[in-house]
Amino acid sequence: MTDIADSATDVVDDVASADDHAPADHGHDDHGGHHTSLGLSNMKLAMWLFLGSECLLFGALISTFLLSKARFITELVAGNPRVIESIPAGLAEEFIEAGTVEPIYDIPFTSGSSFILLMSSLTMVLAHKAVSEDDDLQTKIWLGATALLGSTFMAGQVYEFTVFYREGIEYGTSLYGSAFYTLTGFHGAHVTGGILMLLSLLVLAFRGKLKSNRAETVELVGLYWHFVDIVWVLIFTIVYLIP
Amino acid sequence: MSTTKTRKRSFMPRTFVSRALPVAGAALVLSACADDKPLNTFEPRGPRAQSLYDLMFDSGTWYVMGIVFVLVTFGGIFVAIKNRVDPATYDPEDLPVQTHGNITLEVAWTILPAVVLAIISVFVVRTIFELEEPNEPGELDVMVIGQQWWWEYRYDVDGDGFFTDGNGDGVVDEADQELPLEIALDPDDVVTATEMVIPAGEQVDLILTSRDVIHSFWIPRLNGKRDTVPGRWHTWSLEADEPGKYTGWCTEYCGLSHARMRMSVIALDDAEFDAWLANQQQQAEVPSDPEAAAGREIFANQCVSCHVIDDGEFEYPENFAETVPLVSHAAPNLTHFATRSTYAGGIFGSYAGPGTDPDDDALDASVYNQLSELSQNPDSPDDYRWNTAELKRWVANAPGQKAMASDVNPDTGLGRGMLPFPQLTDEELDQVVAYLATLD
Amino acid sequence: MAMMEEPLALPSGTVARSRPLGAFSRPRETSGLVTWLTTVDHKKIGIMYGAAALFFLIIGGIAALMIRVQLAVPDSEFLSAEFYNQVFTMHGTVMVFLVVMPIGAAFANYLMPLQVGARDVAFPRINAFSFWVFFFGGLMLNTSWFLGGGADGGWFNYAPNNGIAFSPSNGIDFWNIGLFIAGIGSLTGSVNLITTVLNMRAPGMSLMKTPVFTWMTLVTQFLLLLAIPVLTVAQILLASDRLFGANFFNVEQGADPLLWQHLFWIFGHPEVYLMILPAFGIVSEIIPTFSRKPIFGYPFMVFSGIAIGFMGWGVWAHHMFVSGIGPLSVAAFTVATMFIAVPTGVKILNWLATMWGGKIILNTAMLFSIALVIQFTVGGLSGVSHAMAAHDTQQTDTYYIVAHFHYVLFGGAFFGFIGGMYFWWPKAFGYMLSERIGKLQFWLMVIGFNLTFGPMHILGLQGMPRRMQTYSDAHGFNFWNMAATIGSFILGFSTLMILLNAFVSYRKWVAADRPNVGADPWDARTLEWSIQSPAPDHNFDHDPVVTSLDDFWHRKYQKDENGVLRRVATGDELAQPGNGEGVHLPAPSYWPIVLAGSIPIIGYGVIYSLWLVIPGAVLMMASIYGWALEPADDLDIDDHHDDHAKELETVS
Amino acid sequence: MAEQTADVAAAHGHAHDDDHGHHPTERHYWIIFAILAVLTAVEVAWSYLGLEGVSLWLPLLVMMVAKFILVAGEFMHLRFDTKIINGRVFTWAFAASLLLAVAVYFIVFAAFDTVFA
Ligand code: HEA
Ligand code: HEA
Ligand code: HEC
Ligand code: CUA
Ligand SMILES: [Cu+2]
Repeated sequence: MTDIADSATDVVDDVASADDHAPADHGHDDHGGHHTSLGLSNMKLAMWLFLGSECLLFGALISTFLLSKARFITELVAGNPRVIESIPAGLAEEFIEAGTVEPIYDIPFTSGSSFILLMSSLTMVLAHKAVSEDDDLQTKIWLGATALLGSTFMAGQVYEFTVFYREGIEYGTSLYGSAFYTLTGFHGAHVTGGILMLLSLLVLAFRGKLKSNRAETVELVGLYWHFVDIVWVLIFTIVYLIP
Repeated sequence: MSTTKTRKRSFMPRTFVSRALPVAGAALVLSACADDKPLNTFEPRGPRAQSLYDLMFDSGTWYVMGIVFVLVTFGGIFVAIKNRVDPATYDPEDLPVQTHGNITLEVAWTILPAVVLAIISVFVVRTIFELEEPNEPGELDVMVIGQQWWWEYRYDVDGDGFFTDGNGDGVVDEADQELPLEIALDPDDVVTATEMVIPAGEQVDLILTSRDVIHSFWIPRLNGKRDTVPGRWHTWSLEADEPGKYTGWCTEYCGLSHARMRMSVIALDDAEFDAWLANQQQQAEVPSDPEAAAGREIFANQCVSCHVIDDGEFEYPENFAETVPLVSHAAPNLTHFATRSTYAGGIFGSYAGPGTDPDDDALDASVYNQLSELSQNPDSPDDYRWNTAELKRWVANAPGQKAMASDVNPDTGLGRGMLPFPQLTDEELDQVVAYLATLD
Repeated sequence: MAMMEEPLALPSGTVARSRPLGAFSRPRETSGLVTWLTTVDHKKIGIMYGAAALFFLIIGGIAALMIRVQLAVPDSEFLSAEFYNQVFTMHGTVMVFLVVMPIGAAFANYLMPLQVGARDVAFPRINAFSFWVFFFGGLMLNTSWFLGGGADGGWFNYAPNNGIAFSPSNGIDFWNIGLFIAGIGSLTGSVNLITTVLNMRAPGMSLMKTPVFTWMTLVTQFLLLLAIPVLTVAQILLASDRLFGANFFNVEQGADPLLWQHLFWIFGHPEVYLMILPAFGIVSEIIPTFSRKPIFGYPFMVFSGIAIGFMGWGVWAHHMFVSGIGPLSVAAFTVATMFIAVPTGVKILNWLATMWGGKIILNTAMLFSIALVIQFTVGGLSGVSHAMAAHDTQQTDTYYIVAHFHYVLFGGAFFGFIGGMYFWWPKAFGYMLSERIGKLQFWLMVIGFNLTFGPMHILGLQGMPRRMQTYSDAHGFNFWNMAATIGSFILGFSTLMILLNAFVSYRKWVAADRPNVGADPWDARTLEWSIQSPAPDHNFDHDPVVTSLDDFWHRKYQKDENGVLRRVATGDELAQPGNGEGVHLPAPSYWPIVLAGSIPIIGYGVIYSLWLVIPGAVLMMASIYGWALEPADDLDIDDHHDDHAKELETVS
Repeated sequence: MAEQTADVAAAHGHAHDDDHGHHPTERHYWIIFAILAVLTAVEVAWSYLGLEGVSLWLPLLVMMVAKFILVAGEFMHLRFDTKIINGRVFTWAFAASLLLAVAVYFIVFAAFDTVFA
């Protein structure tokens, strides 16, 4: 906050990316000599604010998941017949034995899809770099790769859902099912939204309209995309790896 | 009832003068209007409620509030009046001194309230932990179960805890508490509803939960409130200095008839309490009087799908007995119904007579145990009488008397509220009520 | 860059080429209803927020009066238990979400861009979208009255009572989805307004030179930005439970109902501060103006506001003192809560210090502000007494709480808002409100307010629980309940007098041939008074250049050679003439309202039939594309597109 | 105003020139990615070691946070926040929200620990 407070201001019109042409700084030099205006892009600022708000959203979802899972396991181990009945008998036995829901996960598989999503962050940032350098071909390649990797991740997600479902974890029957599908489903919805944006960019690129003057658009989509990736980093560790 | 309203004080006694100091105008109004208010938080009748009361007075909270209130209110009004100018004749160039602020002042009025609050919070935190102190081993524990819209109480009479070994692992442990209520509960315990009878002068510990939604258990003159949350066990406690009736109200919004979910605590002296408890442990008798016997017959046909009367004879529906052996599930246990002065969430009185208004606290604890005997003479206006008319209305059409969902779960055959019984004739109703009157 | 609205960069009127979905092509009307439906002007949007809030106030107010009539006497049968529960739930919900929050948004939208010397907010079309989506969400919530009954779970709607098993009618679904939709508006609005404050201030206006109201707007919007998603998650969980059979609050499956309480109050407590902070900002403008002194301790005003916003995140469990969260948590939250009194006290005392030694003009706006200071303090003090958790076990869920929050909400926020209306009315509408009616309204309101809610302190401590459809004679609550009911009618009447005043004063003004009120009728301090009244469409003819806090005032008053402050110019002399030539304004658009309109369709679909979701979704996609393609110059087309794809993320 | 309008297009280019100066090379991104991949691999391996308690989750959490910081700092350019635009506004906006979320939900868990109140 203080940094903001100290930076003298600027941006007169609302055209966000007017980064540097903002009337420079108006003095104020209390803090380590950063003479600046807030010469930020409105859109980028808005995106970061939005991502900040998403932190609270996913925080709540992850917390809900952890809490629900803990309650589910506790009751299962205690022998609550209604909870035991909420999943197939074989699974219940496994869970009780392990004291966690670990047995249902296919860690190698999920590690793979986590890797894929991480990879897509790389391609995303390369796409941004390409577009800011007006490298049309690379732009298309990397955008396409990102969308593809994202879609692969989603395919994996769908596959995992079907596996879970076949194992007998249903959305409506057990607390664990509700929590798991909601958390990962929400993340999946975010990925899907990102893929749609990437495809739109790709269309633009193919119509020759994605040049370096649009680099910020790509960067914004990228920010969103990386954020969704980060969320998965959290989910992967907290949900899958830590029992 | 006991008319001596002595206060037990846990902190340094206040002099009369300082008590009467009119610092907090509101507080005065409150204590001045304190009569005839059965729920009044300013009339503590037990040490817990007293310590809450003291917290506000002895640690000076009300006074601090009063002082800040007076300063800001009268300070604000005073400044506004003193400094006002007439806009019609005011010369805009006649500016006051343009002060911009004063660091010393700012620091002062940041630190001063902080210090005051820090001091107060010491008292508060101490009281918070005091409230959690459990009673001595061997003193009474009662389980309180809220449900829409009445309270069930279980007394751990035999001292073997409230739970059974529900998961069959050979020990009664915390895991059993995780089990659904009707599986985990110990069927040996005494089960009553609506009115909690406790020994006076003894700290009774409560363990609270709920069968459906969140309720809150509150007897204002004995202690603050605590929520009963389904799936959780909370602890709380009550202690009454003197025998008497202390009314309360469910204070967490719990749906349709939340306003009709009341309750009371009847504190008895030790001997009377023991007598009461001994009586509650008895089974009900199968009545010999023909009218009551006919009533019992009707009850066996119509009512045992929900209610329990433990007389060793009733046959309960199969699934009922499986899950809830002789324990009320969805409806109050009526085994000793006639020993209760109120019913249906404490909104109706089972007896008419002096002090039996369900919302009043005037019922004399010394007659409580004998209500059913005192009610023998139906004609004397000063005497206690079985409130037949009201009970008949209740049995005939409970949802008409108290808003409730009265549906039956097709899977379990258990209802969520009481059904209306339009099929019962007036005579049959008389018989049922006569039967209920024998349940003492 | 292109994804944002480019109000100043768009050559208006050159929108010709591509016109997807011709029906909603760029509106050209310059007057009439369509200008309002399609406007992207922050001032019009601000006024619409205000009007919508007043509309909902009538609904919430009628509900309040019904409550009071029911409770006037014991054992009353005016309302059934079932209906009473709906009435108080909807009263609380409507008042909080559809009255106080949008009035705050109204002031923020109208004033903040003017105060920072901007020509509009950062994203004007999103701004319009925010309003419409709030409004439609609110309407949808209120249609529940006609579709099987309103929500009946209380405004904080605790689980598991909010579950399908205990509240099978659709009321709670409407509560859930309606507020969810309105929340989208709050979220987009907050991103928009924060960006505006941070990024669009006039040259020279550093943050420490922005008016206090703008600061409070900033804090408020940050609270919204971060609190809304938490409520959103709670609502998603509830909707999943109710509509799709999930088990988040299903105790039988092991769920813990306290989860709802935590989520709701993590949102709910910041929520109550974001209702009061705009009012704090308003009186921080009014009191200096009419004390003819600068605000006392400006930096402390600012930082205490930030501190309140910040500390507001660490106290939510004070609503759960009896929920059974354990003595340790209770103690921690007690202490945290109590210390919120410190920054709030700083504010109160700084206002008093501003008045101290001032020359006070006691007009209506000032009276309301002073009343806020006093009455809010009463509410704040009862708040501190709730914070004493041990004793709160006696207070909670009684009328003592009801007294507290009406003192802070009505006696605080609402008084501030009405003061603000009197203050800024000439700026917005070009005529003054009658001081005579205003003062009458003020006194009636003070009397009515204190008569309504003062007795509730007593009732509460005497043990009257809240949310009680009825009580009995034996409880001894009769007298003060009757007093409160009488008070509420005085209060209701006096509240409506703002409309009466607007109407009467308008007629007078018209009859007097619309005399010009001038740019600066109050000899005020901030930038919005340096432009004509009513504020011209384009706000500022040219960017004001700011050199100090209260810059406008300092241009009017300067020290002469003897160091004495002299008026060197009047506000009207300094004011910009209001010549908008050469200024390009953001063009109006149908898409915000159409896009916003598509969302409730999906909402109804979720409740009634998933088939209805399809047309809703189609309309939504169409309007996103329409929006994206609208400014038909190529530079823009595609970026808008992404923009909205992203917005949808929040939506979905 | 008009002058700014005219500047819009130029501003885009401008901004990017600026970005250029600070943005890392392609190689750099690949390296970061490699580190991320390795971290992920170690995470997975760690979870297979059969550890329990602190020795299981603490390292996992540390690696998680490391990945988080790498992605946010490098791919989302927060590390260059200072250089591109002064004031670290983005970092502040994001980190504040994130810390708030962590703190708030952490407290929630702390409060849930006491089942027996
Ligand atoms: C505008 C909204 C608003 C505001 C500003 C506040 C402000 C405060 N509130 Fe309030 N509150 C509500 C709206 C608000 N509240 C609502 C709606 C509810 C009920 C929800 C429901 O259950 O339906 C509620 C409920 C509520 C509770 C829960 C009660 C319960 O249900 O049991 C508590 C408990 O601590 C509380 C505390 C406080 C405190 C300490 C403040 C503080 O911020 C107040 C600080 C101000 C002052 C103290 C006055 C000025 C200070 C000085 C002059 C300095 C000197 C003072 C001292 C040394 C004491 N509030
Ligand atoms: C900002 C919020 C706000 C405002 C302004 C008000 C305003 C009022 N409120 Fe309150 N109220 C709440 C927020 C608010 N309220 C909340 C959050 C709750 C908790 C709900 C819950 O428990 O879930 C609550 C609960 C609540 C209760 C407790 C109900 C219960 O617990 O059972 C009561 C009881 O008296 C009450 C009364 C009033 C009154 C008399 C007004 C008056 O001030 C209203 C005055 C205004 C008007 C009356 C408007 C003018 C309109 C007319 C005069 C209509 C006439 C017009 C025609 C007929 C065309 N409110
Ligand atoms: C569908 C279930 C159901 C049936 C059948 C039923 N009851 Fe009830 N009964 C209830 C419930 C539930 C209550 C508690 C209602 C309340 O207080 O809100 C209750 C309360 C009562 C009470 C008051 C008890 C108290 O202490 O509060 C009496 C007496 C009573 N029932 C008698 C009867 C009689 C007699 C019959 C048969 C003719 C009967 N009930 C049949 C469910 C049932
Ligand atoms: Cu039970 Cu309210
Ligand atoms: Cu609060």
